[in-house]
Amino acid sequence: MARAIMSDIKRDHIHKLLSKGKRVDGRNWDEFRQITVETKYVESAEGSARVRLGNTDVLVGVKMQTGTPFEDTPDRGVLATNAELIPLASPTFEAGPPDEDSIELARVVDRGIRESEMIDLSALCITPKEEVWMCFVDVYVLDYDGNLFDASFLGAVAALKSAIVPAATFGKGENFPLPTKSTPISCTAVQIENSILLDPTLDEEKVADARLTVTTDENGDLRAMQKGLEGSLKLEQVRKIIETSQRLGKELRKLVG
Amino acid sequence: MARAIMSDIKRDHIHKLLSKGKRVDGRNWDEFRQITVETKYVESAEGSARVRLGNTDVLVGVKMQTGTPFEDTPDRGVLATNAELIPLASPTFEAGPPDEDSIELARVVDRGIRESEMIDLSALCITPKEEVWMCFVDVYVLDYDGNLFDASFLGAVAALKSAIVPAATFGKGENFPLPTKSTPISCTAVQIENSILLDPTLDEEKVADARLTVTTDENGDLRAMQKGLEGSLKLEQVRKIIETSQRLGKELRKLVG
Amino acid sequence: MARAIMSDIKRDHIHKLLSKGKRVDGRNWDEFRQITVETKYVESAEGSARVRLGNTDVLVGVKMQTGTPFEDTPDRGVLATNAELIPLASPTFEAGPPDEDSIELARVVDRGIRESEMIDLSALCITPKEEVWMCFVDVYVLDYDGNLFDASFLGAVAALKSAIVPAATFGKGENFPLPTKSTPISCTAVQIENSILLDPTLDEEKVADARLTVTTDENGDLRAMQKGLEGSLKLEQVRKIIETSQRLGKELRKLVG
Amino acid sequence: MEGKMIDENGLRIDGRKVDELRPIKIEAGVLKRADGSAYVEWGKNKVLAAVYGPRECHPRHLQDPSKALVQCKYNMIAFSVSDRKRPGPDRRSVEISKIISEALEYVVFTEYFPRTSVDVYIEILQANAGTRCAGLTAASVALADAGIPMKDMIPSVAVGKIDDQVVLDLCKEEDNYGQADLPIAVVPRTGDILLMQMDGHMTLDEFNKAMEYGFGACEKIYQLQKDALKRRYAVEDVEGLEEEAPREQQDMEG
Amino acid sequence: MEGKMIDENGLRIDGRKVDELRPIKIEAGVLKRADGSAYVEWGKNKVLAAVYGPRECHPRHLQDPSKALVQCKYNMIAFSVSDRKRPGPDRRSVEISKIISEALEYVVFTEYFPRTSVDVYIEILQANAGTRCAGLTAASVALADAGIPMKDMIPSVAVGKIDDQVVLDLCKEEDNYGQADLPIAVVPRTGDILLMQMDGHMTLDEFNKAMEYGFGACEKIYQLQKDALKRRYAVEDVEGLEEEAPREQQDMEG
Amino acid sequence: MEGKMIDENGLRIDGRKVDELRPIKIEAGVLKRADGSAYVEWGKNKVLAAVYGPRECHPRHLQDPSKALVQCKYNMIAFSVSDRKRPGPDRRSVEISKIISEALEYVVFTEYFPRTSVDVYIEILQANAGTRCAGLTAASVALADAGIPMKDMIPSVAVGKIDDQVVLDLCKEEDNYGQADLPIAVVPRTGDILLMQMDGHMTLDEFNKAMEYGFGACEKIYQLQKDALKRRYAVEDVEGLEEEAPREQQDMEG
Repeated sequence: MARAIMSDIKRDHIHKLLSKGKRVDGRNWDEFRQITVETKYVESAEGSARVRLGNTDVLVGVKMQTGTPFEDTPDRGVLATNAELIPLASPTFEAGPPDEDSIELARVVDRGIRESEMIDLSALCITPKEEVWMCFVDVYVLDYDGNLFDASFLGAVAALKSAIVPAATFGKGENFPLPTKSTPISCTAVQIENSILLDPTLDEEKVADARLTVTTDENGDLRAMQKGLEGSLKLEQVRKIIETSQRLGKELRKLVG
Repeated sequence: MARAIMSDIKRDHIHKLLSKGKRVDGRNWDEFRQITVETKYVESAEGSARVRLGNTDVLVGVKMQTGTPFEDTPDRGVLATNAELIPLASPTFEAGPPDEDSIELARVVDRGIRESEMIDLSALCITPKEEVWMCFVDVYVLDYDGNLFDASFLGAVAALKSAIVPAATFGKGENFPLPTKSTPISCTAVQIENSILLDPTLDEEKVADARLTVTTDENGDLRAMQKGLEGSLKLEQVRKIIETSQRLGKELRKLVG
Repeated sequence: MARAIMSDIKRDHIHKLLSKGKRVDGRNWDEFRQITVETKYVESAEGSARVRLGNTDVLVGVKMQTGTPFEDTPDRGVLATNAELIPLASPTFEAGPPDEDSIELARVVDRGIRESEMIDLSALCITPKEEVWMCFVDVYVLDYDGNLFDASFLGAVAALKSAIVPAATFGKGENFPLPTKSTPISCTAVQIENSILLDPTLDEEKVADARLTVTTDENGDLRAMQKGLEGSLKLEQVRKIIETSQRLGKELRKLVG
Repeated sequence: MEGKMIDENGLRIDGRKVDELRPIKIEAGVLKRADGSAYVEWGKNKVLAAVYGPRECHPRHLQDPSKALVQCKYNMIAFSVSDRKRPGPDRRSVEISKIISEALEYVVFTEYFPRTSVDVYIEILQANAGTRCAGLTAASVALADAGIPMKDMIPSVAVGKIDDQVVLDLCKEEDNYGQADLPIAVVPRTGDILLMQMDGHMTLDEFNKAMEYGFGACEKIYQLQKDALKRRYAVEDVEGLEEEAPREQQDMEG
Repeated sequence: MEGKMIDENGLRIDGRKVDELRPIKIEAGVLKRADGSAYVEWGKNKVLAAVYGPRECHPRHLQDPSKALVQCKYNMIAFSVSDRKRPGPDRRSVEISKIISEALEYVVFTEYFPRTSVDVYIEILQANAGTRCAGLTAASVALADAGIPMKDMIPSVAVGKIDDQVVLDLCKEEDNYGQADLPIAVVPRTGDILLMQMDGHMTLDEFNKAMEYGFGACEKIYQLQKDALKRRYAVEDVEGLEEEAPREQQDMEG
Repeated sequence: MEGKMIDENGLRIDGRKVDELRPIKIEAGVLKRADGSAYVEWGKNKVLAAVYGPRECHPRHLQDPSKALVQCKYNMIAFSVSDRKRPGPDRRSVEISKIISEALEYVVFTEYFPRTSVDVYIEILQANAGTRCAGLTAASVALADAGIPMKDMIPSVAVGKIDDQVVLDLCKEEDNYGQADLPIAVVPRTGDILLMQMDGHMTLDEFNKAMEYGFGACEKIYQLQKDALKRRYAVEDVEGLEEEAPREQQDMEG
């Protein structure tokens, strides 16, 4: 709960605008900031994407290597997701092992990918029980201006979709594109004094009461959700966020082809 | 040496009573508090026991799995003991890796079990040099009112005696009771201004000069001892504690059948 | 950058003497303190050496065991160097995992040994890709009065030259001396107000602007260098230190025969 | 997804109906040293919660001059699961601790105790699916038992999906083959959702059904929480708590 | 050392001459949150540097009442190299962070900001030999971008040896078969050497040749650093920095 | 337990009698930087102890306003044993550090130096059974060498059991096949037992025999400790220490 302190003036300003149905940067309540997605940004990664969401800047990479499968899934590849809130990205991020914020971020990104069955993990089995492909998704936040959940998720999806399994390097035949089956999209909203705002900036996050991330698939079905912060949401607010996520997901999905 | 601070009034009260040969809770110097032992408390453990010793409350569990033997004991199972002084049990316990108090507790419990040869480790060999049973004893303190050594040891002995080796789960034939050969018992005493008191409460521990734990087997032979705290013991005091432990051990042993 | 604080008086004294071309202990600028090297100091090590350099006291040990080679060097043994600045040696050394000072020390010692190809790592291969000898060099500082780089390096070289590969213990034939091919020597100098001083004491290190360690082989060729501290060196100063190191290296090499 | 988890009579492997909770037993004030505590037995889950505080906040740089911090640590003990769990926090428990802390912070009148910490410890003694909900349910009873001023109690439950049907409160066997898991925490009086997570696959219709089951179950669990406190204390105390809460809540938001 | 790394025309595998740098691109002010930042693309190296401060020094016991601390953290991100690198500092990055901190401390007027810390973060996004030099080059531009008073900028480059020849600025393929590596950092105006490491095998003659190449390259990199700052700010500002620096330096050493 | 460890003449594998100590050499003041130090060679054990303090207590929250803390760290160096020991404290060394700290605290006049820490470092350079006793023996000499006011010196020794016989001061070969191990520390003047551990199998009779051997050996080791200090300092100083101690001790307990 490393919620940074904010000046009362800034807080009042956000509240006052919201009471008139406006946001500080002039966006509509359900409008995302400008997004650019640049894949294959890092050559040393099997897949990578740099995502800029307004002033938020995230770099996601995929590395693959061979390894042993888990005992309870002997014929499926392994997915592992990690997120690093490096101190380069914000004066409030500290060096050291992942804290609760980066762990939550990594786990929410991981669940969205895993539960949407985006990656065909069964196609990542080399020899059942013995050898499978391990797929590491590493999220690095480079510049932090709010809504890390969506920037990171978009980056992870784009990086995975651009990833090449380095079979040749490991003597396992020819390289092939990482087999994916769907393109999940996450949308995050905050509730501030009963207003719902999509894609919050850092300043909006700081004054937010509650946060909800909703991950949907091509059918608009729910694949993952995560509520955060110390405030509450009403059921109708949750429904509104879900429906908005379904709608916006269609647009955002185009960004990652 | 995380000896909690105690009010002078409480300290004086204990000292004054002791000078008249009395204890705060009215017990004799060689009297244990009421003890209850509840085995098979946790189903997910191979063996478990919850021990209440007055207001001290300890939960011990035994988990077993297959593993590789140590190089110098290729035909013997492996015993590992751990103790967790979780912050739920006391305002003085802190979260984090085991500190010196929990390490000492775990090692004294471990020595008592190991040196009394309670577990027939040679019967836990599956294939010499390759595969043996590993037996993890985990002690969790739930409520802390002194004498963790005896409560934990009693719990460990009871949990081990009730444990079933999960051979079927690991494809190693039928389940069988963990083979034990003896029932060691530990008794702990403190010295306070030259008085010897068995089974000290937390308040008594706080004013104690020295502590001695004596673990004996069915024959009354010594199997392990541990002196603690910054004070001293005279040889005659040690002998008195040993003899009392031999005598009380017979009674306590009945609790773990 | 744990540069200890030093009284102004001491600092002025060093500076004043230096301005007259003198050192506090009367040595010439290119003179080492008295050195003693005692090999085979610790029997439990495969090789060991205790080096006293003035009041600096260092103990280095070599342990060897069998292990798996690195993938990119399947037919070569493994060298690993560690340095411990234990709190016994100085009031400024703290307990805990290696800090930046001990890591730098270990890595500079390691580079000197590795880059001079002192150890014939190819002779430490048992079965290519499968089993090789692993050689652990552990440096312990026992008393700290400056110039740990040279004391540690001398100790490491002496320990390695005296080391016996414990083949018999591991069932790999007869014991044999660790095969070495050269005898590298490191010389460390500091720059204080444009004066160059070899083998600085702790007091000299505290007032030094810059430090340079130069490791040379029998031919006087450069094998490793490391500049340290927040000050600068001019190229002619670097050349002077290199040439002095080549010259002094010949003398120091005799100490480790 | 082998075999059917719901039989032709609509009953589940343990005989429950799709919208039926496992048996739940709540006991307040079970520990001596803690300032407040609760024990929850929920099906085969066994959960202990303890509260210490308000007390000095450690580490100090986390102190908030305007309010107390609610710091929850959720932990599974080593032998609470089939494979021994190594002691110490893993990533899962760090995440759960965070979201439970956030939920609890909503109901505690933290502004009464600036610079302090209210520390909540949840220990899962035996785990059988739904432990975070059982833990949060226990934790809010423990907070009340500690006499911490609170707006309300928080009941929590997970709704799941098996055999393409929405079902309440999955047990472990169901969870192993479940298609979705949706833990929530809802304050019945206000409808405030304080915890919500979801993974798996659910349509919007299924989500709505899940909310129907979940909100209903939270009311039942809430009643069990109040009963537990009533058994521990005189009735008027608990009523007093309820009376007082809404007023304070308005103050807060006013 | 298989095959020849330098062909009959004296050209290297990527077509460069022995004393030729890889293409270098420097951009200042690339991050929004940081007080100063720079991006360096150097051959296939991609490096980001950010500066925060002067700000309160943590941990406090490191505070120096007479000056600011320059604390640099050099880090390779997990997918910047062929084999995934586990996040967190390894021994190599601790050493590099130390020597870069020491070099930067020389040029920062640390005595202007007692008790504070100037924190420099270098992230290697893609690594291809010479990352510490690229990182230090980026870091000093980021410091200037942050408006930290500095004596001068620090260019840095590595000289190496392949095929028994001294060559400038090894790329990864050359480095893998290199016979020596000698990273340096030199302030062109003064000839101050602020960073120097070496491993491998070099004669004194080769060292002298390496210094010739290295000093020359540092002048070129220095110009690129200044150009990057000029593109970011009005020209007079950078000139002002240059004018002012020598005077302050004399003050310091006077 | 292969072969006999004690021959027909009652002599052990290294020729010692059952109640005979290994050769012990104690030297005080062997390190320059430490406030006090001692080296003990005990059979094949080589042990170094250093004392720093009384000095500011770190971490601060451990400071005791009524007395100094005695904080001992016992450590085996990596190559002190057959298999290389990874640097850093393991559980065994944490336990030994704790019981040695407790023993030392008894003899130090800690109330003279409130809020401070007396830090004792024991490094086992070469280990051959009985290192905790050799370490404690060295540590109390190092404390005296540091001029720390003490009630008395602490000699320590282990008694063991091999071939069903109680024997003094097991060496490593004996320890490997030993049936019991019983390290103690006894102040000869008062008979105060400050350290006592035991594992293995001993009857009460054997325990009594062990105490007989152990108390006797402690007297001899005590003499060696005093001799070491006498060699280091003028005789009157050590005597002064002895004279003063009992009085202060009475004060303490009065």
